[in-house]
Amino acid sequence: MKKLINDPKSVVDESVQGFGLAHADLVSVNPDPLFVTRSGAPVPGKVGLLSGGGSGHEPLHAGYVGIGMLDAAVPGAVFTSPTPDQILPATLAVDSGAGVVHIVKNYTGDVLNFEMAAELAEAEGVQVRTVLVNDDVAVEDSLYTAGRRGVGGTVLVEKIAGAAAERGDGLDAVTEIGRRVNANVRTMGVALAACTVPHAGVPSFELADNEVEIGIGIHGEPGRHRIAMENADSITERLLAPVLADLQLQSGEKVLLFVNGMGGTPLSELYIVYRHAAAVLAEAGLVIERSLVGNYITALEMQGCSISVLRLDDELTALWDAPVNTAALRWGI
Amino acid sequence: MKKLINDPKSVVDESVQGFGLAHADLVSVNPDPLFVTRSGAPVPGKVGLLSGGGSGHEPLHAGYVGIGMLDAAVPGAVFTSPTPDQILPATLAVDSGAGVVHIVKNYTGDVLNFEMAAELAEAEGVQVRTVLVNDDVAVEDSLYTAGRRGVGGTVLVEKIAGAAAERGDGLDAVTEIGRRVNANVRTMGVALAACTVPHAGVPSFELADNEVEIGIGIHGEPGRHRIAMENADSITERLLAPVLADLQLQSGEKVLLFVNGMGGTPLSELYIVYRHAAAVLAEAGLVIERSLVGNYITALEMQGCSISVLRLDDELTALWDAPVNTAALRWGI
Amino acid sequence: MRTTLDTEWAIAWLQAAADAVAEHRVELSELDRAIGDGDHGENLDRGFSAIAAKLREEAPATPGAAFKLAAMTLMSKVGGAAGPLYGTAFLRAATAVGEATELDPVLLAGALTAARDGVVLRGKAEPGDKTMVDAWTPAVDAAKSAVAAGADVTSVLAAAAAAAEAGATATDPLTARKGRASYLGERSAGHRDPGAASSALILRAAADTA
Amino acid sequence: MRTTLDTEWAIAWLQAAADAVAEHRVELSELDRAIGDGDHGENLDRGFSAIAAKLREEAPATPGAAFKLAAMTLMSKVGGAAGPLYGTAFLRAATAVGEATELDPVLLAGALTAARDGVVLRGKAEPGDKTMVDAWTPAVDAAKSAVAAGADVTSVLAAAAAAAEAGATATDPLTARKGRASYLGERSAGHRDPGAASSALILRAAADTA
Ligand SMILES: Nc1ncnc2c1ncn2[C@@H]1O[C@H](COP(=O)(O)OP(=O)(O)O)[C@@H](O)[C@H]1O
Ligand SMILES: Nc1ncnc2c1ncn2[C@@H]1O[C@H](COP(=O)(O)OP(=O)(O)O)[C@@H](O)[C@H]1O
Ligand SMILES: [Mg+2]
Ligand SMILES: [Mg+2]
Ligand SMILES: [Mg+2]
Ligand SMILES: [Mg+2]
Repeated sequence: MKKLINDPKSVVDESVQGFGLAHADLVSVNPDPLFVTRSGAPVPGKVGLLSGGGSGHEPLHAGYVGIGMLDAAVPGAVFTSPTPDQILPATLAVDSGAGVVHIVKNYTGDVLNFEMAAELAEAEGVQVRTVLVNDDVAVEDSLYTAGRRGVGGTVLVEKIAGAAAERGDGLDAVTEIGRRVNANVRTMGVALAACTVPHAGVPSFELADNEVEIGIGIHGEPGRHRIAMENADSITERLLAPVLADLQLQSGEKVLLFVNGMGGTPLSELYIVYRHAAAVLAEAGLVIERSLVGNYITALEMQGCSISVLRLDDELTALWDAPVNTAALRWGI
Repeated sequence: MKKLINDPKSVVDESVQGFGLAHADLVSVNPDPLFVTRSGAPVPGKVGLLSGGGSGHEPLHAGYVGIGMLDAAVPGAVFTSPTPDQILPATLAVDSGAGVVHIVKNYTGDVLNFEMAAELAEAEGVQVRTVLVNDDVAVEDSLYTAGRRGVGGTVLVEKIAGAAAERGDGLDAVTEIGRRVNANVRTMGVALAACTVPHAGVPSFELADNEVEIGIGIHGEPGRHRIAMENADSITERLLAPVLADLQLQSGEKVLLFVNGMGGTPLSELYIVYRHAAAVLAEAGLVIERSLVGNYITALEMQGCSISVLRLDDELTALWDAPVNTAALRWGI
Repeated sequence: MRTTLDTEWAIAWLQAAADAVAEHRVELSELDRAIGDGDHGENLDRGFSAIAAKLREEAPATPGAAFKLAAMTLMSKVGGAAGPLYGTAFLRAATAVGEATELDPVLLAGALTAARDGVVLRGKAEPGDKTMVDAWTPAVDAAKSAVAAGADVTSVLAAAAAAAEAGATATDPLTARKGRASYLGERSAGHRDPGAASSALILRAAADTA
Repeated sequence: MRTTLDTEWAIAWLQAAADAVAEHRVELSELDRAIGDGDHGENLDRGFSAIAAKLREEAPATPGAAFKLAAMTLMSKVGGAAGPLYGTAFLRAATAVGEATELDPVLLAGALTAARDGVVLRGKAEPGDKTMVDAWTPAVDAAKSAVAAGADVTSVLAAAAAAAEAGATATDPLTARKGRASYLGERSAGHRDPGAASSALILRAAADTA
């Protein structure tokens, strides 16, 4: 394992410190317990928006702290959810009295730790609502598993709920918008090569030279099944089919198409995937109103991508377009 | 080799097509000969800014086409400069009569092809100026080589010269600003693992498990020398030392610090490098006025990074801050 | 034949557990790498070594206080699924033993039962779901049977540890239905559940120090 | 003994060169991978296969027209350093032979000289810089000597091809001072220059078709 790190144990701390230094105009870093807040938080009268989870998915979540998106991000160890003693003070730090929405990706560890933190925050008088993100159609038997995982859709939930909070929506309204995004977005991913967790030192799984893993999550965990390598267009169709089937989109509906890189795949390849995904959606009579292509929710240096489709309505589109100023997503400001 | 591609021969065409589809609001793609122009180019009265080079460095250059940056990008085959029959029509397409500045990275292939295109454009009555970017301090004996290479500094030249053109500077003024940026920026890179050019199918070079290549370029070509793997802080110091020595910065000077990922290194590691680079600059009494961290000029999925330092003056800072709206760099709009 | 276990034992247990987790750190992460995300050993080691460090600084006055110290540390240091689950387990055990300074077999079995119930309450896993519950449930059953049969504290813990180990081994063929491993579906069969394995280690440490 | 070479030969040469480049594509890229960026074979193959395709559609009327077709195709398809260099070489050769329909030894050597001079003018490399100039310069010298010794066109080209091959081989120990390989400094020694190797292939194709 070769990585630009000093010590596997200090990866998250040092990386978040560097992030804080590079974006001192946007965020403050609380070193211990570790969390990141928007400069000037809490914003008086505004609902606080907080997310967090294991590290290794950068720019998620700290990269989305700023105007029009998150008020706080709570980074855990690599691929390990943060703990209540981080989540609680971060929640308190961004509560202006209007309450705080926790955006939680549906993994057992995240759910349990955020649940405990929410209970503790409520005990301290802060109103907390949770938006659980579970957009991963790779998980088929959600009854017999921990349920669908939160993956690419998380970025869209954070952007759109963030815009709702910024325009002054109340706690229930922001929660409703976040859940609406989650209900209308589906994602499916593929890995061509695994990533290596710093403290593990070896790749999370092994793929043969001619194999790809379909239905991968964002934690280096294996996916739905392995298949022999195919070309980009075929893989794109494999990823899109369950997404479209699950969303039950009708011809003429408007969507946001999000092709996300897992960290180690060149941008040029993501655009090759986008190209065919756009053709498939057009074929289905769908209108791509908005798009996003890039490394927005990653799994360290994993090679692969995910495709998310979000059904848009006019309100969601307007909230997507609303100004945002974060380290990783910025427009209109 | 596993890549999200359909055919090594169609990688660039399909990728640029996908790029055009995803960013139809910003750019137009001319399919044959292949080049990308800013929507609405040529902008009346404005100096045209054009860059190009081998593909595989995405988001460079097409990702920087838009308001406040490039008017045209001309992508060659992967790691191969574009040809005069692409560069010439792209130059004509973005000339409003105010002339066109070519931003050329100093590689023999790029220099020769742009030189020929410039001659042909002049013959058609378009005034062309060239800003040659050669910021790579890894090349020591520039007298006995093809000279220093254009690397990370290219992004800064394109942004700042782009802002100068956007505010209405004339051909000579834009050229001067571009050259001023180039004269004040130095870069040095490191690779931890090589990339694989699609049509080659095998990694561009081999590095042992405990080796890194210092002084790497952006084409998978080997660098200055190989050393045993070190931690992030040591590598950061190794990259910064020749940069600072060459720039001869004085305590109190203002700089822009740019930590660039080569494509396959997680963002978290880039921030670890940024953290220590900021400490080293602070130690030298330098003031980091602006920063940039991310994958802005890459070498496919190469693992590694480069560090660029740009000496700022008030005008360069103002031009850096000026609004920009491109696929890969956006603020103020 | 020891009739009760005291604070000294509680501290010794936690220290032995920390040693066992440190020793098996790589192995636990390897198990997690096969059907999860490869961090279980690292996560637990972060938590238990923090417990050991705290115990070098402060000496809890009762077994309950020791369990509470462990619970708070695990909750704040471990993260992931295991942090809240083990944290809740130790917190429930602390509540179960209250202010007692000496734990007799009944109190001990009660503490184990409370711990297991806490895990189930938090994680909602059922036996057979291929989780740490599959180590804890047989351990609790064995401890209760031992108590009913009049065993002393050492034998109660020995029975619990042996049952936990058997329970962990028995997760091998199971298909996971909770936690990260559940995403693998049938591909999770043929691997031991890491949380069940670590539970067995921790209960073995309890027996060894009794 | 052939006294002149005609348009048919020029076309045959270009087709044979295209075949040779296609056959040695991987090998040329391998050479470039060692001291450059690994695309030389791919670049040239893109250009020469486009020449071959064009020649299947249109038949140039003179050797000069064939060289000009090659020049324009190489410039527009190859890119990199080799595109403008080979493009300029063929363009200069085209100018040197003008409207001639038959090339005698003197005209032939003149075309080779003009081609080499074009490469030097564009690329500013000197002999010994480990570039294609190190194949072209001995080739031109050998061709001129052969002409001076009264050789026929076939022998002129045979001499040029043999000298180019020797020149290419002689680049092995050199340290590159131009092009991408120059960044390697002394590490470029011990490898053959890809452009010199491709130049030798192309000149060998000229001799083989004469
Ligand atoms: N719902 C649950 N109930 C009980 N135990 C669970 C549950 N989910 C996961 N576990 C246990 O947690 C272990 C994984 O812990 P760990 O690797 O530390 O967390 P994470 O899965 O978040 O990375 C599993 O092996 C399993 O024993
Ligand atoms: N300045 C120069 N003069 C003559 N030949 C050169 C020069 N620079 C490079 N070359 C030749 O070009 C070859 C490399 O071509 P190619 O790989 O196609 O281009 P690039 O280096 O742009 O990838 C080298 O092997 C060398 O022979
Ligand atoms: Mg985990
Ligand atoms: Mg090249
Ligand atoms: Mg785990
Ligand atoms: Mg090359």
